[in-house]
Amino acid sequence: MIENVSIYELLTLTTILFFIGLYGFLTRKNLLTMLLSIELLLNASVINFVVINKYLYPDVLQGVYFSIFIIAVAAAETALAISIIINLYRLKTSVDVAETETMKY
Amino acid sequence: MDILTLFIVVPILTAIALLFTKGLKQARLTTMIGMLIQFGMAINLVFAYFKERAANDAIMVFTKDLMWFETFNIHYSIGVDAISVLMIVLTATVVLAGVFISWMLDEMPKEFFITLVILATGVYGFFISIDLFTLFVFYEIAVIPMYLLIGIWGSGPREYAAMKLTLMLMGASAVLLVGILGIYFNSNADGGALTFNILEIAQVSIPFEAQKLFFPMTFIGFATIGALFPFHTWSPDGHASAPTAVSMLHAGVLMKLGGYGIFRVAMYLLPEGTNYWSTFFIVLSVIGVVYGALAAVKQTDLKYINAYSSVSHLGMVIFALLMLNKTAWTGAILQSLSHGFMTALFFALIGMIYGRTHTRMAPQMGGLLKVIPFISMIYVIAGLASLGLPGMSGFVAEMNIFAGAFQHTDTFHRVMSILVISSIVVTAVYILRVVGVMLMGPIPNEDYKNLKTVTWFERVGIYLLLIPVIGIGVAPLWLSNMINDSILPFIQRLI
Amino acid sequence: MNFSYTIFILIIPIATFLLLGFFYNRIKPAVSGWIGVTALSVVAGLSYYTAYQYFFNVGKIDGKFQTFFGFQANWMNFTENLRIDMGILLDPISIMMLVVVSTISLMAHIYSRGYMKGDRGYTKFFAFLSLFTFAMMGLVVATNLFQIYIFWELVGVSSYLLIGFYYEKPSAVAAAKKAFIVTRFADLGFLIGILLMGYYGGSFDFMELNNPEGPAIMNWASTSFMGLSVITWALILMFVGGAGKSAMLPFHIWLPDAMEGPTPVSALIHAATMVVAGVYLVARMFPMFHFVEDGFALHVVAWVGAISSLFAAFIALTQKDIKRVLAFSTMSQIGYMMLALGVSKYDGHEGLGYMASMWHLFTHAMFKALLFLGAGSVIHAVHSNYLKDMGGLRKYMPITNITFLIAALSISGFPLTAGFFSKDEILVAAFEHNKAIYFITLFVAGLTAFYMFRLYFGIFWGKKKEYEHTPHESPWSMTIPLLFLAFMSIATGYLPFSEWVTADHKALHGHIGLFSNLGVIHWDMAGIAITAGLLGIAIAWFFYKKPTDYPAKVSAAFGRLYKWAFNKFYFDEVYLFVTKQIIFKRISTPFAWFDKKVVDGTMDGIGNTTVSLSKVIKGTQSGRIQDYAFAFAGGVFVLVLIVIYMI
Amino acid sequence: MRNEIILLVLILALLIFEIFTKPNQKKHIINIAVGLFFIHTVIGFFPIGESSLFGGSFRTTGLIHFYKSVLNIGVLIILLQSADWLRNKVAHFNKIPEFFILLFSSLLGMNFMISSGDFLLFYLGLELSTLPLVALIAYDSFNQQSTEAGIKLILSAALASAISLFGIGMLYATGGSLYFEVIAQNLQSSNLAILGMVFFFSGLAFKISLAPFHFWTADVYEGAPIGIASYLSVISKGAAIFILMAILFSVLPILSEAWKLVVYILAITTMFTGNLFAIRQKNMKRYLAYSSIAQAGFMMMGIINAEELGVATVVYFVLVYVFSNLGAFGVVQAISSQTGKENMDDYTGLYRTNPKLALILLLSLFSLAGIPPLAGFFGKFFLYTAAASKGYYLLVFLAVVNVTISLYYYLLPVRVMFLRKSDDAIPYFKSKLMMRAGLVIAVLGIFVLGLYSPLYNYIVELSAGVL
Repeated sequence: MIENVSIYELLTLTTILFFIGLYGFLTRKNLLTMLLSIELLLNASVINFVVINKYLYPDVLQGVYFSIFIIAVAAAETALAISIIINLYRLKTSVDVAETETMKY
Repeated sequence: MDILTLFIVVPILTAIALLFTKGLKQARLTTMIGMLIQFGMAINLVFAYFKERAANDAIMVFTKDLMWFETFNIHYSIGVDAISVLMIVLTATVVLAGVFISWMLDEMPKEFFITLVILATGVYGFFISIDLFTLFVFYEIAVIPMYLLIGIWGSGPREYAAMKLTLMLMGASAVLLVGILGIYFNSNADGGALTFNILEIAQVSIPFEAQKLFFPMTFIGFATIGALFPFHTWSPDGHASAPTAVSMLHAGVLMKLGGYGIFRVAMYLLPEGTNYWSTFFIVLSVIGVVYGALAAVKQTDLKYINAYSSVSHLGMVIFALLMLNKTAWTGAILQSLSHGFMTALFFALIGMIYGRTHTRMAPQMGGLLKVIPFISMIYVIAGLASLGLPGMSGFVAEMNIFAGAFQHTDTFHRVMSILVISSIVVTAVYILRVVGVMLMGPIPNEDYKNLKTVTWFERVGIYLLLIPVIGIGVAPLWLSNMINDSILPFIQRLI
Repeated sequence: MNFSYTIFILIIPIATFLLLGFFYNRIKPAVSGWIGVTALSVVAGLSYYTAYQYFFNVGKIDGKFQTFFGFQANWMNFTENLRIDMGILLDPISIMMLVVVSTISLMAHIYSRGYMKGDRGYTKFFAFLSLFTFAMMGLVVATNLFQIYIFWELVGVSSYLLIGFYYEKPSAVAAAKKAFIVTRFADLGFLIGILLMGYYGGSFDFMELNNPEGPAIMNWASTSFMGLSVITWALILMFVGGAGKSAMLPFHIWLPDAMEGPTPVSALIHAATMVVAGVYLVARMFPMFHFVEDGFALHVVAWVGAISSLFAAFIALTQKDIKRVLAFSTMSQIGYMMLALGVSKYDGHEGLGYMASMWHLFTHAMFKALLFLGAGSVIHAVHSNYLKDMGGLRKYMPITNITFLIAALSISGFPLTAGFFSKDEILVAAFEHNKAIYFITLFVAGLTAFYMFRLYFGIFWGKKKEYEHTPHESPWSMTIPLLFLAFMSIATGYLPFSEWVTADHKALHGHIGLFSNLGVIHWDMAGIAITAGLLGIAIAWFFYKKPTDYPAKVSAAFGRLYKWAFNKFYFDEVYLFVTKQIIFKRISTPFAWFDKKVVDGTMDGIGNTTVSLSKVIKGTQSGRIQDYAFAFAGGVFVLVLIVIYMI
Repeated sequence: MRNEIILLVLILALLIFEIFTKPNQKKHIINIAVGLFFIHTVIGFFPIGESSLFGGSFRTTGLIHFYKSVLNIGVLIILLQSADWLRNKVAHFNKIPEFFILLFSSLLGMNFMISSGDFLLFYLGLELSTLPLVALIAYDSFNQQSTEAGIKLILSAALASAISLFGIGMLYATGGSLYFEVIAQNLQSSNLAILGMVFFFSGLAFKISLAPFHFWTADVYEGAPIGIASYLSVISKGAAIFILMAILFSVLPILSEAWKLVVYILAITTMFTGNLFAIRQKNMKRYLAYSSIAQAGFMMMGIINAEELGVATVVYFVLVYVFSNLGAFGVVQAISSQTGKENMDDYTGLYRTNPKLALILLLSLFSLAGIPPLAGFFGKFFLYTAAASKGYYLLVFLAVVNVTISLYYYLLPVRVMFLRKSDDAIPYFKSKLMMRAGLVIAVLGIFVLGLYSPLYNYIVELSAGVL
């Protein structure tokens, strides 16, 4: 609970964060920045959970724990993604998303 | 094992036995034995049926019922009445004849016969089913082998034809499926157990709204394989490309599933829907009859002529069914039988002619009466049967249809009946045109003088099909009585 | 009297057909000829015996000829009431027809043994003849409309097979096809008529339908269509079928072409027996024709008959092929029979036309068969059908000459020949009931005499031709039938026909029957007819006995009329136009096109559209992750919008 | 929990094996792993009582246990079919054990996901199943397509799980808990709940590859090793369907009107998308990918029933689909590992050289197309019944239209294999024992499952009372 800050403001923040992340994911050309955008998306959720937990259901810390797990999983995800991106870099010497368009239609 | 299940088991066993054969000789011998047994069983069934019928006046006899999927109340439920018995005899005859006609098939014979036998299994199963689900299952089993049969052993644009045929028929069957589901879910409006059993569904009355909705689906589903205009276009291409035995089986038997299904399922279970839609479908069927005949006039390829002629003849079956009276229905069944034997005969002959002259274009041939008199004479006879000459089966059937159609006194039915009757003249035109061009006249090609005469297996095939054509034509009484008895419960539901 | 043996009249020919048909390549020609002749002799014997029994012994009860059934079996049922039987009905006209058919058929058989000698299809020919005989016999003894229709069709098909007997000749094939299709087209009317009759008359059975007090006749007015009773329509439609078989206008076009068949066939089928089936049908249904709606349908019959006879006579004047002349003459004579029926009434003396028609049918069968067989004999000798290749044959072929002359006299109504008696009865009947038709008939009588003698003089007199092969008389197998029929062409005139064959089955006072009632001959009527006939003969004598240029002048004088008549009033062309240009080109071709392009095209189109749709949307799978992500996010939002606003 | 523990033990054992074997002996791990997994599968057949652990986070019921057995069978078949490929193509990378470890981990994730009783375990299971798969997809690190597929999947999956998480957050907000049971009790229908449901749904829709969340599918299948592609198409899809059903039916019944509409729309878009795209495909893997998308659309028809009948039909269909699809993938795998050919045109004339393979492919495709008497027909028919019983006749009608379209492309390989002849057809070869065993099991399943009704009755029994 933060003084003078209602849940609406926080949720607006997370929503904005969510859309920024989405926007980033849709527009960035670099795979790494796309990955960063994903983090933004995840962070929006994480904050969501914490906020909901804190403001609405403060008795049980479900949301908080969930957010910790999300952070952990996100780390694993990022690690895996980066390793594959590195592999791509090794093959194509580029981390541009345009390099991943050979398979289509 | 009961007398009907054997009809499914024997072909399956034949197919399994075929797996272990090598070469043409073993394959055809195995198939022949299997199908001969089947034929014998079919003949036996007729006698058994009469005997059973004398003691048992249920709608279906030899019934057997096994639970299959309890959740949906799906049963393996079988039984026959006179109509199915006759259809089974038709199937057994045509299949056996088909085996003889394919006696010299040299490309992958084993596979050919296996596929053929599977197809036959489906047809038998269809005719003995009382349960809509099994009926549908067997229907599809009967249709799908056509793809391989036409695609592998066919000629001409076989891939196209096979694909078209399969897609149209399976598409229709998909529509039919919706209809069947509709029937199923309305099969017990009062809240009892839903059922697929035809006889049980016939006991309840399905709500009118549902009948109105599902009748056309069921009808079109079946009518497509019965070559109802405008869903007939698979048939000319399919027949033209199919190998001989397959054309025989297809035109002779498979297309009959349509009329049979309409009769047994669409009309029987959805009587009010039938009345509601009958005008519309009568118009379609009449268009089919006239249009098929007229289109046949223009064709030069023998198989196309026959295919369009089938459209016309089977249009008559559907027309007759829609006339909703006993006479016309008897005619419809007789026409199914008659057309089955006759068209199979026709296709067999076309196959033989093609095998000798290597062309199916009527204008390229001539004077065949002189060089292959036996085949040519039978062709003339088949042609005469096709145009409804008295003494042949077609006449009996057509007369019943016309007589039935004339029982309606309103102008609409009258006009439609007269249009249908007119088609017999057109039939005469295209049949005689072919006979005149192909069998008569001068011989255009010196090679024709050395054509092989008919072989013994071809003779057997021909006689198998010719005898019923003439038999029905000469002495139709017992047959029509037999059919009449079985039609009664069905017609009573409609009037 | 038990007539059940009559079933053999049907069984023997069909058995012969099956025997010869199945073993056509194993039986030697000589043997098969004998088989045919023997079988037919038996059939003829049975027919004569039946006739004798019927007319002289058992047929008449209380002054009225009764109807007997030789055989009856249920063949098929349409409904409980409407059933089709197969049976043998014996009454005066059917027995008369039995005699005609068996006689002519036997003669044709005997004649064919000579005429067809050496032909490849000798056995087949006899088989087909037997088939025809069977079918024709079945037709005449039919007990109900459906049976008659069944055999009607069978006659048609045997006619088809026989016309197309020389199947390697394209013209024969075409002629056979034409004959079958034209008659089948007419049979369509017959069939519809039968069905209508079945449902409004309540039965197919002759006995029930033709009973003047029966429900069918009494209730004719119950339903009507376009101002006429449906029963009348049915009768007219049935007459359409009859007109088709009997080559009445406008279905006559097949008959001249049918002459492509072997000559015995022309004699048997297309002169004596099958072509009169239409007349027989009307006679068979006569009570209905007469009683329903005051005989409206009968008027149609009369006028069609009259016009056809006139029309055919005109054409016969101009034809150059002798068989075609005979064919048109046949058509003309059948017109006579039709009009005689048409003007007839039912009871007593009023039924004179009916009697006359049947009698003429009988005599005509004899002399027309004779004419054809004679023509066949001539053709056999000179190997041509054309009048221009003939002339002066009387020296070479004396028997043919004499018999042909007798037949020609008979058809021209020369006094004391058979044709004289029967034709004059027709004239009397026409005179009594319809003057307009009477004058047509009279005029046609003159024309008939003229064209027959044009033929006769043209063949046997006229210019002396040099023949490459000297023509010689035909063998005995061919001349015996000629002689026999020549005898019949005179003798049948002296039968007491009016006592035997009448509409109401009661004896009737004829006018010119020799043994029955010679005393009351109306010499005024006969005189006019004889004059007309003799006038025709005289003109022919004048024109054709020696080669002259009168014919050319006359035909030039008539100019266009001659040309029209020579071209058979362009009926063939009209039909050809209708079939080729309209049915084939304007209907069938578009139908085939429609099927290929539109119906099939639609089905293919559905498939092709699906495939091209698949090509169109392939761009969405662009391979770019961000596009996918956009679709994902977009999908979510669209779903949210839909769900929230729809619920 | 038995399943998971054994699986975990298996994974650990393999890890140890990996550590203590020399590189040239690692080949043997194939037999060992397959053998062990076979034992695991067999053990899995033994029934297990209902229980729940961790305060309800982890539940086991008969049906859930059955789900796991289905997945086990599928994985077993995949292992059998992949053995050849591992031995021939992967051996020199010296990372065979990794394959098993990762695959089993993923399976473990799925097991957790299926058993989950709250969103936390669900999420963990989901991620545990996805991440090892990504590694497996990018397994062939020298192959650019493989890498590309990996990137596509990880990025898309991350996006999907992020959006899904956002949705879970909303459900948490409205439902007041992460436990399914509590949510089911507390949840009220509101726009926020619907919003959360749709967001959450999209995450699973992504795994099931429902259009428009399906785009990754084709690309990933094409790039992935065939074994993994088949794993994706049956196991991962099956597991996601199972849990989706569980959550929709028992957690969100209050929103059923909303999610039925979603399911309705997605079913239609998915069927059409899958079928229309499949028509054009030349690469067999890609072709099967679209086919599997279309099949997923059909499964939605069972879900829309929203009753026990729906559960039973969907489970049955998935079971059938496992066998049918693995039959098809197996043949593709067999040919690919033998010749490296993966295009449909390469199959020309296959029947004349390799009749058995061609026949198996034919049967599998016919089963997928729903042609009796093969199991696929029964599966589809029951799905139609499930939808029609709720009056969704239009949906059923569209489905049958799609079946017709699908029949067209299912016949395409049949056409090239049977109808055509080719001089350079794939020459005859004899598959290894394991491959054959894999194919035979698949074919047996295709035949037996449909005709032998007690199996279906068993499923019905299991699904009774799950709601």
